[in-house]
Amino acid sequence: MDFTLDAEQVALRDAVRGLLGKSYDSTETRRAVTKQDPGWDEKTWSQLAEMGALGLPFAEADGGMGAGPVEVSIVAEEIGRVIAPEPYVEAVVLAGGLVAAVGSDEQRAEILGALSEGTLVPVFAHNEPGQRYSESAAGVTATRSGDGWTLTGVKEPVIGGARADLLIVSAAVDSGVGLFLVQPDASGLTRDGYATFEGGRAARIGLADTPAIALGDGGDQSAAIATVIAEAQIAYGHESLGAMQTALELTTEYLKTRKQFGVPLATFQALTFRAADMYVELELARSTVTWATLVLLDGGDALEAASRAKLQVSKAGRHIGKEAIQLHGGIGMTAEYSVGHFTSRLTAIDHTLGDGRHHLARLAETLEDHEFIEPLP
Amino acid sequence: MDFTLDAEQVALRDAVRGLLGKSYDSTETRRAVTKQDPGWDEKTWSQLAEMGALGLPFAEADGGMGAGPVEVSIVAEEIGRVIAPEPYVEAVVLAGGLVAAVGSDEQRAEILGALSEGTLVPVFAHNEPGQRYSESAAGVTATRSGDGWTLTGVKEPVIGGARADLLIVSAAVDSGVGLFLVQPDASGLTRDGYATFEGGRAARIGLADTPAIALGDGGDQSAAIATVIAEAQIAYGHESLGAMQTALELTTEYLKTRKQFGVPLATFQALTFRAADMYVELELARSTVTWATLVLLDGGDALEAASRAKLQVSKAGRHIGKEAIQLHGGIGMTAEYSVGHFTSRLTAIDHTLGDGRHHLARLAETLEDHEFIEPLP
Amino acid sequence: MRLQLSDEDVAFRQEMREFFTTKIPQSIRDKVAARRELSRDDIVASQQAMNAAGIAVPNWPVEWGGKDWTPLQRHIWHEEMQLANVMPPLAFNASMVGPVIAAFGSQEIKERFLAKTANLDIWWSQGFSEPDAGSDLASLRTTAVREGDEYVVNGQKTWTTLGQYGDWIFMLVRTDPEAKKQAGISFLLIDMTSPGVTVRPIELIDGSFEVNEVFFDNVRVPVDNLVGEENKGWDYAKFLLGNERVGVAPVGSVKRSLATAKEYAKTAGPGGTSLLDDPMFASQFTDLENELLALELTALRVVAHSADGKPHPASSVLKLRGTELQQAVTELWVDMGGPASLASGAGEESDIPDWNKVSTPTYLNFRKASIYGGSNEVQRQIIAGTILGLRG
Amino acid sequence: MRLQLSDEDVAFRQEMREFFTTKIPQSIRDKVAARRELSRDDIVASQQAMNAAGIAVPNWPVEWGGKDWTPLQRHIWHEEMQLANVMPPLAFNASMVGPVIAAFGSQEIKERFLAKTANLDIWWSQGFSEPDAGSDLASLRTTAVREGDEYVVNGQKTWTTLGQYGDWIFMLVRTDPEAKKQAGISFLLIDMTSPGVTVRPIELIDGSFEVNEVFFDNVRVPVDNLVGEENKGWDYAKFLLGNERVGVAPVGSVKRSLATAKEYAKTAGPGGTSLLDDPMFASQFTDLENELLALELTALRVVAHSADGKPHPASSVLKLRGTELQQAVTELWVDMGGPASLASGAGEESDIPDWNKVSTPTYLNFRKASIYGGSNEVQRQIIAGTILGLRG
Repeated sequence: MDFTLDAEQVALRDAVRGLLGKSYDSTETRRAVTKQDPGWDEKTWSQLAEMGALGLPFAEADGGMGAGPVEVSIVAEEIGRVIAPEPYVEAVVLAGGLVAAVGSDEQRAEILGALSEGTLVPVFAHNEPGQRYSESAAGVTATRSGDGWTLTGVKEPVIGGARADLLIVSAAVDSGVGLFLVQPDASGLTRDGYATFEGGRAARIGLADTPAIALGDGGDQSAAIATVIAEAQIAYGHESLGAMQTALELTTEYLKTRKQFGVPLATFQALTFRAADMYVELELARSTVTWATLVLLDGGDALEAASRAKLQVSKAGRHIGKEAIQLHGGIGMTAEYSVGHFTSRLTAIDHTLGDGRHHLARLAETLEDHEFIEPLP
Repeated sequence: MDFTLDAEQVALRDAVRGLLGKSYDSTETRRAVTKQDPGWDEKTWSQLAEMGALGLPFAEADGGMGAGPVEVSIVAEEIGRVIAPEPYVEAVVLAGGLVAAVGSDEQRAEILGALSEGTLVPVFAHNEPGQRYSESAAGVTATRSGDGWTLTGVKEPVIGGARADLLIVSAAVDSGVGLFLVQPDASGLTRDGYATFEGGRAARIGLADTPAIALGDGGDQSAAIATVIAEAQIAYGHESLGAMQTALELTTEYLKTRKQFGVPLATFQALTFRAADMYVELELARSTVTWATLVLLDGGDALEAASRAKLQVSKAGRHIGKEAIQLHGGIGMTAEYSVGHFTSRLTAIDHTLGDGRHHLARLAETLEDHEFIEPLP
Repeated sequence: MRLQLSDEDVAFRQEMREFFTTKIPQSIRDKVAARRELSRDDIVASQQAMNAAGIAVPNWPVEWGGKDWTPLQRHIWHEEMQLANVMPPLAFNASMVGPVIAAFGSQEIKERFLAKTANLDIWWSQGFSEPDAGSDLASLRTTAVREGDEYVVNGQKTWTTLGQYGDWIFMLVRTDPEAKKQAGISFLLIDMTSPGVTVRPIELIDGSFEVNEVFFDNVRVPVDNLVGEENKGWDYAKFLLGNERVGVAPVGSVKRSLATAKEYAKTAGPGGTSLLDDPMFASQFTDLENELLALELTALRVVAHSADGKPHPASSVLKLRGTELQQAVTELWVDMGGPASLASGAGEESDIPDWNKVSTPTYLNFRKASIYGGSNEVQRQIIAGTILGLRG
Repeated sequence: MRLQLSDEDVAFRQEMREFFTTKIPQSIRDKVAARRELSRDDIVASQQAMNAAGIAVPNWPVEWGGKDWTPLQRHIWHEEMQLANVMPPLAFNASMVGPVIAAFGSQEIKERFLAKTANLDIWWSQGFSEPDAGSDLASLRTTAVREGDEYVVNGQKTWTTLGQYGDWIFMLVRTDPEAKKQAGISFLLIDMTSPGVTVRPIELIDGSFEVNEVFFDNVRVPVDNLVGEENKGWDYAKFLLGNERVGVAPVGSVKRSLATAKEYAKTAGPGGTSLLDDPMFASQFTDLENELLALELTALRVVAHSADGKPHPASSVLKLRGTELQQAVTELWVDMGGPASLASGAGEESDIPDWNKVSTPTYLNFRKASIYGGSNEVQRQIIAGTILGLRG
């Protein structure tokens, strides 16, 4: 059992931190980027590719770096520290992860290679209107058509869907839920993109007899989808850790420097004690999320680990996001100041791939399966 | 709509407060009383009777005072202010209430007259081991026997059961749940009394072919039981209000006078803000409980009002009980000091006739019956 | 003690309910129900409809358009308005500057302003807060230096809500720089079209523009625009802030919002199922309803005890818990939406229901509720100090 | 990064599990499981069994019976003990006075005390807190005045846990009345059978007697009983309190308690049904399990980073959250019982299960957890000040 990064991992962290710290050196810089489509900075994306960050989890044979969940978690956490809007978890962990999990040799080499090089951004089109956090697909059906398939239905909100170079669409097949590759310019496909409240982007993807190619064998991919979603949930957990860390740092810095009634706010114990409670929440979430990544590394129960991490992060993120604004006072409400954006981003992540309530319910179903939780195998 | 006591009610409050303030002028006095059986002071009970407090809710024809729920609430709240151990809610509101609700003319006159005079203490034997807060009776069955009945089964914990002069026992009858009068010295009856953690008394009542007389007609009394229990729940709410009020007063007084690091504790905003939160909880609970009593007065939905009051009091009582001890520090843990006894009593009341969780679940069942709650008819 | 309203008050409640549900344009009320932003015209139209009926400023002296209502009637008026999805009269006019002018202004200044203020012909902005002051209002630095018949005003105000719509602004300015903090402050009215007044909107974290910075660069203001006496402004401000705390609990609007959420919840589950069948959601709704009941009843108790129009100290309870519940309900809306709550910017072509689109911006926006108008920390201080006597 | 324990640590864990579940008398472990009070003999028997195996005081220097374990091994030792319902070695001996004597005592004093301390042949009490001091430990007033080869001790200590069993007491006493607060304090060992020592038990709100007042009336103490140097006691006390914060999170025992509660819950519903079928109970169990997991993992992180035996500042997180969860679980037990939780005094003839009888006294008793041993307010102060750098 070891919770520390090795030298190579520290180097990766520092490199990513250096890069993103330059790209997003101020709230103003980030706002300028998120105000324009695609909502993120293509140059930063290329630089992440050059550094090898986009290919981290993929096999070298597929054009990746052959690293693992710990390296991914390092990048995600740095993304969170500056709430960089680049779709790292969406493209690499989620879409890339599905390709790596079920794609044919050819599909893997082609898609993951281009993704790793930064020349292709795939996203997973999975959410459906009115289905909340369902992991199945009810609103899009796949029909065989010659050698390929056609898809019909609606996916929304699809994060990063408007800018994506390739859509990986989940759809109902006879045997369960299949995965399909769809080109954005395919016939019958409409996409309407829009901004999300935290500066991100999402889209409605309409499909009408839209030609598609099966990712993998065209059969039921429910198990792979569940596992990859779990990996993304855990990576989002790290993104949230980064964001919570910065939100706490901004808050403590503010309490130290801001004066009211002639003295620094840090004089008021009622405020500093609340900062202490934020720290407690952050550290407990950090423990759980880091553990979840180690469970992935160890080949343990990804779904359980992801739910545990997401639940803890949901609670911590809400607590820290709210308190960070409240302890700042009015300035925390303004878009020109940084802290509110962290709260926004934490809120967005919370409602992506299941909030705390959803994961609590999921975990409750397995409550009687164990006497108590043994975190170390 | 009027939330103020009239002159007569103020006079009643002052009289009860005067009496109980003398009976329980210190923690030491109360401890001396609760250490000895029956766990309360017979003299104080007689004085309450002389003052008319025990007969308040009963018709004058039955030997009572012909007053109503507001007057009962006043006494209950004063009981709570000094956490007097006399079984006011148990004997008057609960047991007396059942007799008033379903007893024959004769039974009412006989029992309520003696209760009002302080010469007879009846209690309601209703709880059954392993049945939690059930309002039905499963563990005791009633069988016809000549003109009367016999009862068999176990009731526990029966609050005040060891000292009681008369037991009103709920038991399963063909048509539902019946009510029966049982003499403590009846054949086949065993009672084993014991102290409860807050200084009260309870008992196991064993019944084996024990002769009993039906209270009322021997038929199903479920509706009356539910209503009288609701009245008792609301009265307990007032008892809790009194206890919470004193717990808060003790706490603020302590913060004002106790010094640490050379300054009064009231200097520490982290503590005074928590006292403020206690006040908020108390006032919100006070509003709900008082409203519930007015719903009784108005003939409204007693069960709903009682659940709303009990839920609010459960939350407030836990919060205030815990914080009162915590803000005191070590001294709050000691039996020689007062505040912990208030926390104990609040805990006991919470778990009598349904805690907050129980009432929340009950209210959730009616969630879709209304658009929103309209408190004023 | 009595639960029932008097016959008179029942009739009054009926009258108000009738008025608000029939005399305020349905289109505006629908916008409020859908939690969409109201335009300036919408707000003016609402208030003018009320003013035409003589019920826009019931808290003012009768001779200036007020009503001789009991505190309970004023409460009923306020609740029924919110339950009917009607925007209350603009607080800056109706609850703030109007009562100050009525109480402390000269006859001349009353005549100049009060009728137009009641009818929202003048849209008032509030110029109290300054940068770096936060809750420490009295540390303000905007100066007004007397030169002949004019004050020359220099400085900066901030958090001026809806300042972009403002015709006039009522200000706290420092007229005696030598005096100690609270002394030396005056209450001054300034035409926002005066040369040297600049309004800069501040974007909030939900993307909305509702607060502003207002800059004053050698703005010349006639001394006639002074309310009351010079250097007595702090007293007037305290009077104003006291009024502000009356009716601070947004009971009616939160009740309405929770009721609407409950209605939507019935089909918001996966595939159109009811979220109320999920015991966790059902419990949360039930608990919030009960907390709101407690708040509403507490507001009624406060109303019943606020004799001379002065704020009951328990008003702080209402502000504190009221904003907590308000925020909890906005959070519930977001949770009900699940991933659809991300789709805040979705347009007409989207399949996401409109209520999902506004949920998260509303949630983020209402983080302000526990900060503005006396933060919840200030309310705790008031409770601890004024009610419990806990002073450090 | 790695999840797996090393093979060595897996073997160590197995060894500990084996030991605690087989070598500690079952009757004592059953008492702990049932949350009944242990007798003095039970506690002594437990510790002596551990000491016989050489694992009672692993944190001590090896020459005095300690083990050269890694922090992780010490953590495993502590967790396995609690999971097996084994009472940890008496903290006053093993974690407090022992390490202080080993670190600062003379050779003579080490030889006199350490072996007997490890074996609980001497039962130590702690004489730090005084009335009216609360968290302000350094304001202590008990004096030790040197007279020849003796100190004459006068004063009063309080909150002396299990003082009724104490053979000896380690004390902070003021030896230099002129010095400023923290200076002038010495660390003195006193035989509790000395004339002038009086122990008065304090009843707690759950009816238990576990803390005491200890009075010192001209108690004559040989100067040989001074640990280290005169007037350096505050340094030793800080060292001791630092040790106290290591392993403060009662993770194992709370896990055990929650697991047992879950087991009982399966038949604790009305008529023997399962309370786990009630979604509110199921959610609460699930949430507590998750919070406990987070706590346990945080303890592991702290262990992995506590190099030189010094407490990691995040230890305060463990104490703070650990006691919160401990209290939450005791409350859950009470809630599970419903009205049966009233029956605390019920005897053998009662039909109420034993676990219901102890639930509420335990709940009330554990209100102490957030007060004693550095209250949760003190922990928040440490986090805000030491970790976040927020100093008023």
